[in-house]
Amino acid sequence: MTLGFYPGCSLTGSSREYAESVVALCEELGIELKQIPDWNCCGATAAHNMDKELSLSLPARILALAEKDGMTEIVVPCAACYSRLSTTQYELNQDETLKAKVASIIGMPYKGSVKILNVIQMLQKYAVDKLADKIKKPFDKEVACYYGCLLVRPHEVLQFDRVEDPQTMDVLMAQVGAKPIDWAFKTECCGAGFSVSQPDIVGKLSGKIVKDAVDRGAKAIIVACPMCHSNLDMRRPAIDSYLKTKVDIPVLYVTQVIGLALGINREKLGLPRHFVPVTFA
Amino acid sequence: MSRIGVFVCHCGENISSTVDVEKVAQTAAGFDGVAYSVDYKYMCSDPGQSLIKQAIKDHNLTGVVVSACSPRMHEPTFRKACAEAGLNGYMCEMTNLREHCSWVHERTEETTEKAIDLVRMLVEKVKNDKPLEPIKVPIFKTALVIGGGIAGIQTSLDIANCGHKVILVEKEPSIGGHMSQLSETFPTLDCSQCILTPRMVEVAQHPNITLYTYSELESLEGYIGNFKAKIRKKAKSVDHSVCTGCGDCWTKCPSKKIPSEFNAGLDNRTAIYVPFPQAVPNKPVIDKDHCTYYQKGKCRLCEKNCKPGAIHFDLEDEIIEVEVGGIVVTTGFDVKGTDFFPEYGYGKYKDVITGLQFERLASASGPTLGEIKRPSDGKVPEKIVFIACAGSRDPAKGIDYCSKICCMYTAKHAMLYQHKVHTGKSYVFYMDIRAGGKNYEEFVRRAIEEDKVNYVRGRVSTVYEKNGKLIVKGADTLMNGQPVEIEADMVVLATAGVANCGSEELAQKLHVSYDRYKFFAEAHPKLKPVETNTAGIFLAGACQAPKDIPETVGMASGAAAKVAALFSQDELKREPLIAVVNRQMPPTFSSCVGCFLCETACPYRAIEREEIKDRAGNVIKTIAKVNDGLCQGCGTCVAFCRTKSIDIQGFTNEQMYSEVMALLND
Amino acid sequence: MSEFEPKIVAFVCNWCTYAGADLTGTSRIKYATNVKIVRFPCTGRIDFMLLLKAFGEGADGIIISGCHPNDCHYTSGNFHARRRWVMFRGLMNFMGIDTRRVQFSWVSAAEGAKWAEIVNTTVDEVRELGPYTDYKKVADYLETEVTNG
Amino acid sequence: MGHHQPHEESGLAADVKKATGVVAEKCYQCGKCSAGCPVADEMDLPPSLVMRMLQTNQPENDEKILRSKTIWLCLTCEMCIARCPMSIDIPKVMDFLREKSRTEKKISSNANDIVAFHDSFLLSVEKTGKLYELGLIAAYKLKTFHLMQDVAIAPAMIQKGKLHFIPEMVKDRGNLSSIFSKTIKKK
Ligand SMILES: Cc1cc2nc3c(=O)[nH]c(=O)nc-3n(C[C@H](O)[C@H](O)[C@H](O)COP(=O)(O)OP(=O)(O)OC[C@H]3O[C@@H](n4cnc5c(N)ncnc54)[C@H](O)[C@@H]3O)c2cc1C
Ligand SMILES: Cc1cc2nc3c(=O)[nH]c(=O)nc-3n(C[C@H](O)[C@H](O)[C@H](O)COP(=O)(O)OP(=O)(O)OC[C@H]3O[C@@H](n4cnc5c(N)ncnc54)[C@H](O)[C@@H]3O)c2cc1C
Ligand code: SF4
Ligand code: SF4
Ligand code: SF4
Ligand code: SF4
Ligand code: SF4
Ligand code: SF4
Ligand code: SF4
Ligand code: SF4
Repeated sequence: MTLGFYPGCSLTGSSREYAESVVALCEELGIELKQIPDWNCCGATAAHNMDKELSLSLPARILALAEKDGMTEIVVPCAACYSRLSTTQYELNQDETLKAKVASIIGMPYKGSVKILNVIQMLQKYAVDKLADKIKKPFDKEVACYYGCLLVRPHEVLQFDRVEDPQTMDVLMAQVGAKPIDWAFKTECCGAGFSVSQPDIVGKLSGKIVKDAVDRGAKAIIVACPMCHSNLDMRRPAIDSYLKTKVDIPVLYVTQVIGLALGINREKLGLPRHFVPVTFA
Repeated sequence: MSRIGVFVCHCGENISSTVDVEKVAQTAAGFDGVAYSVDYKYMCSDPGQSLIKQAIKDHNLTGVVVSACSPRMHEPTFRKACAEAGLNGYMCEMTNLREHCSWVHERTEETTEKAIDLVRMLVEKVKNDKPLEPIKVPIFKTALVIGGGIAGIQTSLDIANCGHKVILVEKEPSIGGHMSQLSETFPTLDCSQCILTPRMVEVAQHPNITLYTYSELESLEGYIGNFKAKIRKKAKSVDHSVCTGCGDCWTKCPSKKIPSEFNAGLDNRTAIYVPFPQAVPNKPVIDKDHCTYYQKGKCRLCEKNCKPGAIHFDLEDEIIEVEVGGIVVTTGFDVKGTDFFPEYGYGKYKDVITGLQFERLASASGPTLGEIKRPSDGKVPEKIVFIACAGSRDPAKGIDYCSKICCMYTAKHAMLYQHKVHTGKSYVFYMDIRAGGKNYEEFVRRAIEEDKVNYVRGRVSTVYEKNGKLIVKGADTLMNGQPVEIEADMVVLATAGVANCGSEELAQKLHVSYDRYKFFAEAHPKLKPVETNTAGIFLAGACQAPKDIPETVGMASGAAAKVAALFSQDELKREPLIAVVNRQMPPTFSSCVGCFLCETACPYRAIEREEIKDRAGNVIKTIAKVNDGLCQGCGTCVAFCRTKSIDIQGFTNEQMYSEVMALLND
Repeated sequence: MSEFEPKIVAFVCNWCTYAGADLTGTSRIKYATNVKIVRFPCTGRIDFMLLLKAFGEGADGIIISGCHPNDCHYTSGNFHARRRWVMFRGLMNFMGIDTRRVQFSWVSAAEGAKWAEIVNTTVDEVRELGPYTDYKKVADYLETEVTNG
Repeated sequence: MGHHQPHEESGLAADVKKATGVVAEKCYQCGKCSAGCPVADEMDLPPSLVMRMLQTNQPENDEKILRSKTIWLCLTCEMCIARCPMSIDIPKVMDFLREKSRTEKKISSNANDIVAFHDSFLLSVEKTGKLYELGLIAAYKLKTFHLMQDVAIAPAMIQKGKLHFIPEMVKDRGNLSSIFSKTIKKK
């Protein structure tokens, strides 16, 4: 089976390991990923903060290219890209005039019909029933599933799980043998796009998240978003300085955890690229 | 041939100063069918009335038009006078020469002309009048009260004390409702049970009250004065006439893990149980859904232990039929649980409780004997947070309206907490304090000033558990929205008061309306607060909207007075100004074609269906029939009927058309 | 005849507008003599054929008035009336009847002054429109098409 | 006579309503948004206060909002709307306010870093079609003179293969620059 694939910028740079683990896992599961030709950046928080039409046009171009290539379903592992693409599709589907305007800005026809899946949705749809048979080494650790903002909100657009205390990732983790803990910061914001411009805020917000996970006995934090990952993993100095202590809990992508359980090797999953060393497996 | 009398009143000078009354009387004398016409100074006075009576006799009048003041003032007076003279009262009509003519116009020719027109209209109407008899409906002087909370208890006692029979139906094993669960009550802080229990006992012992607990209304037919109600008495599995209430059964029952409804889930009860020690009746029932014997076919320990032999597992539901004249609905309300508010803990933190649970904690008869201890570990909370409007005034997740009672009970809870835990600290997060009632504001001020409850104006965003504490994240909007975080030991949510889950179904059984929140609808928000739109069915208490005890009791007595007023007559005499469906000779029977547009139009569900059968019993035709107990005479059906088969007595098509024609053809 | 004086019929409900008009009287508020009231139990009772009849018989204008929405003595009669009026107005327009000659309003038992105002403005408006001479056409149509149809 | 004359609406609240459909009057000042906002304590105007100021319809308050740091601090995390009892879409309002603040050149000086980052980010996207992270950081440093920031991280990133030295490029760059000139560059 082949699915369209939008890696997004982070997955080609600072979050390469996410892309690597997604690809490795899909390979293992017999899913072929085909990149959208000549894709561009979704604009992320910056476009969204600065100009509404730009923030709609950049994702619209991506979706239009996917349509042009005949894709009906695309996988978008980055939660930020996923949110931007989904919101754009939703907003344009609500407003035909705006849709026409955006189509003229990007200079391409745009229908808005491509189905957008995040990694969790993709796994739920195409992999869940295959997982049990393929597990080689259950990931039997206490994990704190961290959803962040972009996967669950706004609910009316994303229709993903319940807004408070979501469960989908917990269920998935349990399926590969992990023990998801009950904790309070599942959907609190990590500081998102302030990573560079407001590192102190990121240190504080991410610090609270990491601390709660550690306090409640998690051995790893599981994420499905490169922004969450870089804030929780790379920004450890800021986090540690906010918490006034050093915390060494590793942060893993869902795909890495499942990959480990399926026996994929750590290099293929990009684990060595983490700042906080991952000592499992 | 009509022989109409016209009586023109001067009303002192009220009419005659602007209307040439002599001319009106003279002109009227010339109208077709008028046999007698006269003017007089005061028609409503005794001599005036005698004049009319005399004229009826002397001139053999078949109809009377009194041209005087508003019929809203004196129509009954003149109809009565006519009846005394042997003329059917409904053959008398009034022309409103005072309010609608002399008082609103100057003395001009036009004014007198208008008066003449008005008289002509009514003369023509009277020609089409038919003698009518008041409708007499017998009244069955027993009241049915549905719901045994404080509203039902008060209504039942008031009606019973007027000397009428009352049947009180309660779906739970005991009466008492929510009030029996309360600790102390605002604004006086008297003990709820202490004031309620005597009334519960009084209900049980009152010779005029028949109490059916563990029972529900099955169906209802009929109309004011003449309802037939079927009541389902659910099988109790215990013969209460034999049971002594000794308790040997429930102490032995092995099925002990059933969350107690009375204690709002804070502790457990057995399968055979009495809901609380002061229950009325104080005899157990078996909850079949949780009894091991009913579910698995084994146990019967209670039966073994019951010395009098009161337990019978084969008892079945029983349906009885009663006849009642009036009904009072007093089914109360429910409180929303905490589970609909995920950000406050999904009902997953044991120490996040509802206001009702707090009542049980604070109650001397509750699971902690009145000590405030938190459910998780029994510790006395040192810091407690109360969250007002939890689900109320929240279109997004809860309900739009204000639940009205929670501001007050939250103040009470904080106060009770401070009284019981002197070193404790309490916080109330609120949006507005709604304390409109006698001594209510003073009560809230006392909580703040004397008991040092910290009121913070702002809604809480989230509550989560951390190291055995509940972290409450709020904001202080009086400090520009500054975030406030409190580490509490316990959180109490003032969850919304909502309609009972079965209220919609009950409303449909009763044919009464309910609002969009499924509370029962009163007939008029100001002037008929205890009536429903269905004659003979009344409301009291929190089944109409959330309300506190004083209001509930006031309303209950009001409803009882309405029932007593209804029962003060032997027959209900009603104006015959109601709709009728015409009847004709066979084979037509009626011009009604059975479209039942009238049925859809009638706001009172007064249109029934009547089958016309031949001798062999085959249905030839189904036509509309008006239930004269239900019809209020609005006439909506008449306007709807395309075949002009239904008409309203006193305002028939003939009458209305003749008025219009008389008016326009002078 | 100096000026045209329109003939206006008012169909009013017993509970609100009739009582309101009583209050106009009690308050001695003056208004034009042109309007004559026909009392109905409720505006819901008003059969709109009666309007045609009235125009057919020579009315120049008609007022229909009852309780305010939600205040209907019979809970919903006035809503029915209102709804039917909307439909009927279409029919009247179709038949070429000038619907400006029909004034629909709400007057409660407490609105004596409002009643006088409605009477006076309606009289002025209808006077402005002139005598209603098209009625014959309508009446004929009514005879042949509507009542028999 | 009980009829409300629809009065001419003007001011920031009216603009917000027109652009986002959010009606400021609906906010009953419960404060739940401020209570849950992760950055409320850093803001000069917590979100509920922004809503209140919009309600006042005072030009000086409108001005304060557009010049606030708050609008730039909002992370669009959507926590506020997820919990607002009146379903008021504050993030959408913030989007609008930011754009307005930018086009009217009222950006708070306290938000310079944040805006500089967004600018650098978009510059990279405009030039390459994708995000060139190394270029972004360089451009940001030049704009803000935060020259030393993240010097500790960069080598590690390079070592872990997380930073490219050569930007990846979208092929159809003409299309990209046309998108920019039709949108953000227009104003
Ligand atoms: C936490 C809390 C604290 C409160 N504190 C105070 C206070 O301090 N002071 C105060 O004045 N008020 C207080 N109140 C309000 C008070 O509880 C109500 O005013 C009162 O209970 C209303 O009485 P009721 O009889 O109308 O309804 P309920 O008490 O709800 O009684 C209704 C009865 O009808 C029965 N029933 C329901 N449906 C049916 C059916 N279909 N057939 C037969 N029976 C049925 C129920 O089982 C129940 O017995 C408080 C309320 C709450 C929730
Ligand atoms: C400004 C204002 C606005 C209001 N608006 C509303 C509203 O919109 N909706 C609403 O529901 N309520 C409203 N109310 C409240 C409403 O007016 C009262 O609820 C209502 O009038 C109370 O009726 P009552 O019969 O108890 O008292 P009252 O109306 O005060 O009647 C008492 C009567 O008793 C007579 N009386 C007094 N002493 C004696 C005596 N010793 N002997 C004989 N007769 C005596 C008085 O002359 C009077 O006629 C409003 C009140 C105010 C002040
Ligand atoms: S043991 Fe028998 S008599 Fe005693 S309470 Fe139980 S049922 Fe009644
Ligand atoms: S039979 Fe049922 S009610 Fe009786 S003791 Fe056993 S479980 Fe309890
Ligand atoms: S009574 Fe008070 S706490 Fe209850 S809903 Fe109304 S304002 Fe909120
Ligand atoms: S005194 Fe009147 S205005 Fe003030 S809170 Fe009470 S009801 Fe409202
Ligand atoms: S509307 Fe007329 S014809 Fe139709 S069922 Fe009713 S009475 Fe009969
Ligand atoms: S007059 Fe009114 S209440 Fe009576 S049957 Fe007709 S619609 Fe129903
Ligand atoms: S949560 Fe909503 S209603 Fe409450 S203050 Fe914020 S915007 Fe206003
Ligand atoms: S969207 Fe903005 S204002 Fe709302 S909670 Fe998140 S950061 Fe605060």
